[in-house]
Amino acid sequence: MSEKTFLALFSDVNPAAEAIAQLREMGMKDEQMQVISGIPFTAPILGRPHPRTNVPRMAMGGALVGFLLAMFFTIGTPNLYPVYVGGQPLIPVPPSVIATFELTMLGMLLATFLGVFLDSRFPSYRPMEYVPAISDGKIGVLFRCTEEESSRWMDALQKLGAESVSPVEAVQL
Amino acid sequence: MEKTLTIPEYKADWAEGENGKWGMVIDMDLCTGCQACVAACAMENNISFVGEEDAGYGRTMHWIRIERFWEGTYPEIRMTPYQPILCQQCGHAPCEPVCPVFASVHSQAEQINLQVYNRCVGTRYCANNCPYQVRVFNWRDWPRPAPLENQLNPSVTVRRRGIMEKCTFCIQRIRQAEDVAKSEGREIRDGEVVPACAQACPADAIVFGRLDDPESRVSQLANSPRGKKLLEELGTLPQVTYLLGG
Amino acid sequence: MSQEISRRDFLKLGGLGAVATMVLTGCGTAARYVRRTPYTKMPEYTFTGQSTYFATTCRECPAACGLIVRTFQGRAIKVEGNPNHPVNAGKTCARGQATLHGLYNPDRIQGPFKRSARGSEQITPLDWNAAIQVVAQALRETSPQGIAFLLGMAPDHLFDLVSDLARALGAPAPIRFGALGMFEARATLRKATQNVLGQDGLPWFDLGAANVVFSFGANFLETWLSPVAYTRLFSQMRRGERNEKRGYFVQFEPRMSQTASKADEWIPLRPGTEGWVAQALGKLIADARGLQVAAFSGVNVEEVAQNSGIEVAELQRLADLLMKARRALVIPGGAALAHTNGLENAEAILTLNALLDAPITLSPLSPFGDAYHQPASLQEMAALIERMRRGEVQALFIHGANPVFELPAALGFAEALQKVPLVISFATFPDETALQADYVFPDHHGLESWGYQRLATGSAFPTLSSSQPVVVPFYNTQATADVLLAAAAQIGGAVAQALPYTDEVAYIQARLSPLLEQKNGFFGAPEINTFFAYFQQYGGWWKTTEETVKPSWENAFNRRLQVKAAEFAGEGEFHLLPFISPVLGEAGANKPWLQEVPDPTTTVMWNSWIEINPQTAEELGLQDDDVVRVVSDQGSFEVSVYRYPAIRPDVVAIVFGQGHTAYGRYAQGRGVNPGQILKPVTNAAGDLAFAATRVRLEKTGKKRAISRLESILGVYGEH
Amino acid sequence: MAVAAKPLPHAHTHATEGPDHRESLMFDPRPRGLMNAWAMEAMHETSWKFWAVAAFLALIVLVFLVGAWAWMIMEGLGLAGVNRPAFWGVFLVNTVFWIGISHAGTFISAILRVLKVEFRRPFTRAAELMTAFGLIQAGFSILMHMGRVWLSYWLLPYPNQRQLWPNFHSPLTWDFLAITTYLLSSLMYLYLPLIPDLAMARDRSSGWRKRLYRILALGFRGTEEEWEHLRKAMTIFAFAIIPVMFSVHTIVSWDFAMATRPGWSSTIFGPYFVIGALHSGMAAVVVVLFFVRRMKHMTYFVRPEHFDALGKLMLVISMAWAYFFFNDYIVQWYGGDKWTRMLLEYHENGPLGWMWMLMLICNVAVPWLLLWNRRVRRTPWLMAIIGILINVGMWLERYVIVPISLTINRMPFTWRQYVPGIEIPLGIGTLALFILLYMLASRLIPLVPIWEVQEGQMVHSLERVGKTYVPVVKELE
Repeated sequence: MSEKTFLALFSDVNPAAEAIAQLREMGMKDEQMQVISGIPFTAPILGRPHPRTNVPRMAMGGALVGFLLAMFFTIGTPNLYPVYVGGQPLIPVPPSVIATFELTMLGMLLATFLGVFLDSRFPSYRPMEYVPAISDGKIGVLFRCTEEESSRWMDALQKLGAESVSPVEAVQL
Repeated sequence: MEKTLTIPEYKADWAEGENGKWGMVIDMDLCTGCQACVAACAMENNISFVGEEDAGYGRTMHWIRIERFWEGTYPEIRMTPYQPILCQQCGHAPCEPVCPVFASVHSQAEQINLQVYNRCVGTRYCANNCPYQVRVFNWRDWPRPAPLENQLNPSVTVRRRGIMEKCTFCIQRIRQAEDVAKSEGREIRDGEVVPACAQACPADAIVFGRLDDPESRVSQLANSPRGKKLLEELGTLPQVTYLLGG
Repeated sequence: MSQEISRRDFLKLGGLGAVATMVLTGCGTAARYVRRTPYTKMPEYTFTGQSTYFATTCRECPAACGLIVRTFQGRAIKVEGNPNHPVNAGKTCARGQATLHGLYNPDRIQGPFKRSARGSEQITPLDWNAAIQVVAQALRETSPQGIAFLLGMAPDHLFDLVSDLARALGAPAPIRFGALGMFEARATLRKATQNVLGQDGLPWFDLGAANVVFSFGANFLETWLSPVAYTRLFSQMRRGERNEKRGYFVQFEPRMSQTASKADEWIPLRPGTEGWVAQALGKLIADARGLQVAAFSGVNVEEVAQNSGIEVAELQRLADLLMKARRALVIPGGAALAHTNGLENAEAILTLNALLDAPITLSPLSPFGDAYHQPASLQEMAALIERMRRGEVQALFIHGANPVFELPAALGFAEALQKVPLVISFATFPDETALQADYVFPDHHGLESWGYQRLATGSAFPTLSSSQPVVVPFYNTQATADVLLAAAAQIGGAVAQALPYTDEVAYIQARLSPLLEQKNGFFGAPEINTFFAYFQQYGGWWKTTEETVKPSWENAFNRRLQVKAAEFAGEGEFHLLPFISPVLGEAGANKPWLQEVPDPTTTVMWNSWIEINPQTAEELGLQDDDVVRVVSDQGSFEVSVYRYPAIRPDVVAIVFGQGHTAYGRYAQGRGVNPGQILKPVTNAAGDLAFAATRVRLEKTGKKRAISRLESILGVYGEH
Repeated sequence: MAVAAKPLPHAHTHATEGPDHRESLMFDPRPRGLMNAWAMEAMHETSWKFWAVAAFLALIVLVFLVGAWAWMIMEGLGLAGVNRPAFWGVFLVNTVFWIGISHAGTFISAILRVLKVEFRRPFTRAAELMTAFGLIQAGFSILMHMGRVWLSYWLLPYPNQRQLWPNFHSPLTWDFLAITTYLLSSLMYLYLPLIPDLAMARDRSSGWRKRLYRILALGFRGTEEEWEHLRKAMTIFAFAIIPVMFSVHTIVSWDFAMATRPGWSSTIFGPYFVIGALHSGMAAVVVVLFFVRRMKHMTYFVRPEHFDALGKLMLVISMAWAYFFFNDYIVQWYGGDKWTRMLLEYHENGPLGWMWMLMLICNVAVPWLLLWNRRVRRTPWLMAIIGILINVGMWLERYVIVPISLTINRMPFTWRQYVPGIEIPLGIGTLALFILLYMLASRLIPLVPIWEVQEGQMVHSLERVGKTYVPVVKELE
């Protein structure tokens, strides 16, 4: 049984959200659908399950790594190679706070950035289902179904206000 | 004489008024401003001369300079006593913590302030932070036409451009004397180490020695009621004492 | 791999390499790459990694301080004072320290040569045999009366040798000259001593023993006679080492010199009135003690007060200061003696000591039993110049002196030199005089030389200071003594017999041999070689007992003394006061580090300046660094203004030591030479009255920044 | 046909009876496709004048920056005007200045984003680009300052055979860490919101641009997950980069405040510097926006309302700056410490006292006298001039703080004036490089975040309240 990907394009968010709800009522599973859009819409607007994101967790992890690195620099290295300066203690607390802060933040932000890449599987230069109209602000609903079922979904979507519903091929973006 | 040196770990351990190891006393009543120390220092430490234009622009490399000011106007004019200014070898040196690469560090063994030429990257923060303005920077590779290089002292690194330098209390002489003393199995005698400036001083205004030895000439002079540290109020704990008045 | 690299590729690679090398050498470690080729054969007494120390005598001035030179693998590294030496006791001045910059100066004369024309840089190198030939021929073929030797104030062994040579030849005795002697007015001091005490010799002022010291212009902390020795005594006085209390010091002079800046009081009296002030003080003391002193009796204190600018009450206070002192000392020197009435001034000042039990003695004779041969006064130099001008001098030999630069231009030495058919210079350095010589046969640098030096003054112990080479000669130079001995041998006959020495060392040893008999030296030896070895090792030979001569003041009390008013040459509104640079001395301008050592009082480096009282400058509309033309009736030059707060408004002062037209890259074309505009008037002792010229100042509208170490911001309470 | 960026339902746009809001970008929506086309056009179409200017700037960069710097590396810092006691000179002035400029981008795109200030939308990117390029100039300036720049990597903490690590006591090490953190964060924060616009550009270009944008857009399609990750990340960045920004300029101020020097040792230097940075940064944004606006069709995106809003901000910041300045000044003045008194006297009446005066005129008098006026605020060229003046004033402020304050210290014997030398061509070189980078970036990067503008237009609407219509902003998140 061969499954194909279809794309329904909407101009407005309301018809798109309605269509998604309708499709779900008609028995299409959430996993079968995917919304692509030129501006960010939240899951509640579209009536879609909340996508899972690891970015905040990654950020926390990065912050921890940065913090530990800072601890190594400010406490570890002076102990490894003691050098005394200006009558200050070998491990000066206030300056260490600064280094710790900067490195923690750096770790966190680097991890956040990296998290976007990991979570979104960036960069991916494989062919993907996409039409340039999306970046013109259209909202696309991608769904996968067998060819037999496709006409049913296409008709339903067209009735719900989709500008066009058509099968899409994965193309080189 | 047996001496135990407690090397304090940091500020809290080292109280004000406590003595370091090496120290200097300069009697301003004796200093005649003759500049012998300036020349001797330059000869001993391979200090570059910079030429007229740079010298006039504040780029001289003197590790020791003699300051004097005028007070009043003619005929009630007075010159303040000549005051040789050199690195005060602070116990709490403001120049040290600000160096990002540890080029300016404290010698725990000698209790003086070291400048590691090879480590210096030339941020010049130490010089800004030195309240005594005794650090000098190699703004260029100062010319030293041949055969002047024959005079260079092999015990002292020849510095190049981009590097901060300053008085070292002639650490090469301190080290030499320590080696000799060690090989002879004894302590360094008072007066055995003499930096070039003190050695040359015709008025004998500069006295150098161990501050941690209460018997030494420098200790006794440093405790004189005439003694005053330069910019004492900053709490830098200088190792150089100036004797004021007569 | 490709076997051949095309030329094009090669050039590309080469270019790349050059750039890489440039960058890599440019951006390397902190240490500068210094190339110092090792000696293929290590000089004697050098061990790898070990310093060797040699005792010798400083030749930067004739004070004869003992040095210990640290050498390392055949190179002189550092000059240190000889701790045992009676003059300097281990100390040195800035000039002594910088002597190495003379030794390794890039502009030294590197070998003997003949000049194509006087003043020309075009030279033909000679070898030393030819050079000796030239000297021998000149000595042989010139009539003895046509030979003149002009020597510097050091070294003494050469002076003795040349004296012997001149005697053997029947030529006039050698003449010594040096700018230091000129600016110290040594002849005046000596003459005054002779007149006042009836004794010959230079007085030795034992400051360390005095509580109160009055100095009339004697800049004994700078260059005067034996500055390191006097600084030591000054230090003793200030410490009160021998006198319990800190000594009090008053300096009388129109400009605050470095010495005056150390004084507790600086009294800016009118130039030329020093003698009167001394007389007035003397009269006040004598009156207070009920004494009759002939030298002071004819003085009207009020008149002196008016003339000198010191009020009567002030004079009284100063006189009281002297009287109350347990031991007071009054020193004549410097500019006080450099007036037309300089000799009388010196006598008046010296006589004042008669009332004070002053710690003055006469400097001891040398261990040889003779005195240091004093340099010529200006009058004697003028006589030599006159002989030269008249064509009576056919061959002039110059060593260690630079009269073209040092003498006042108006005396005409340079012109007179043109009348001398043959001029042979033994200069180590291409100075102005060597530039006017037909032949230059360079002597070794002082640190490469043998020799000895007597003390003119500087110690109470009879001392002979020794020189020895601390390094092998760096260039193809030859000891002048050796050249002259070789020439004498070539001449043969009586001359060769009078100088039967194989070389310089043999001559020195022969001269030293009488010392073997002396008993009270700090070392002795049974024979000359051992003695000579010790002599070199310790840096000289001196007696362990003081041998100063006690002065007799009886004569001074009864001697009448009339001090005439000083006369001044020229019409300008300012007295010109030249003073010898405390840092450069007479011949330090060629040493780069000395140029960079700031002048003690003004902190100026690398150039000349004229000192003007700030109030005067304001009246004239002059700012710091403004270039003024200084005009006397002898000429003019342009120099930048330094507003010096401690100088009389009617006096301008200028430093002597710069203004060279030759003398190497560090000296040439730098600053001005006040000698150019000095009127060559003399005092009664024949010394140059260098403070007797009057000048006027003309604005030029130009500005030339003076390099100074001190801040120019806020110096006078302004920004 | 592209879709119009229509407001969300229940909106009453083009309301005839209310005040006309169409002068506001948010109430003047255009089809997304048209806006995309304008953005693309601005990148594509270039006049010969543009390239002539770029070539001229490139030449300046080559001679004044590359050439002069190479010469200085070979010769040493003697070519510059630094001396004793002014060991720091214009290089440090420029460093602080450029770091200050860089604060604007973060301020606009982080603080204003967090505070949901809507007028920020069209120029967040223009400001962020300034941050990135400004920090690059700051980096160059501090490298020029170093005596041995070829060893600058010794500031990096890495294991090495020298058995030495950087000194974490040193404010310069903090500085190094902070600037590195800030530069990296700013670049990442510039890039994240750029991804959708790069995807847009990818969809609309061909040839080398297509290849370039394909790589840079990373395969972004705009799926729910992608947007979610991006939004989360941008929220984290927006919150986290604010303290980083504050720390950077505070630490820069600590380079001075930690020193035992009269005039520098001041506890208020941290906030004073931060406000100063914002002062110059906002002013610089205005100047940049003035030039951006002159590009094709940018009058649509950048409007007088934006200058107006920025003008108000500038006025407030100027007041804050004056407040901190006065705070610093009066404490120093009142303290009456001998050296500080001399320093203040020198600032005001010294030979360079005019700089101090001009600083106050540019930073306080000019904004206070002009920016209260709505008509001035809405005149872009006037605003650009004011922006330039404020930047001159802020540069002078740093000049007063660095070399002029260094002239005066506790050893009056060493006081000496500073006269810049090769710093001037090198400074001009960094300015030229900044402009050049900006010009080149304007050819490669959509200067307006179109998706953010569209999003904004969608959430804005007018709602009838009583007799009139008032703007209403909906929140999508």
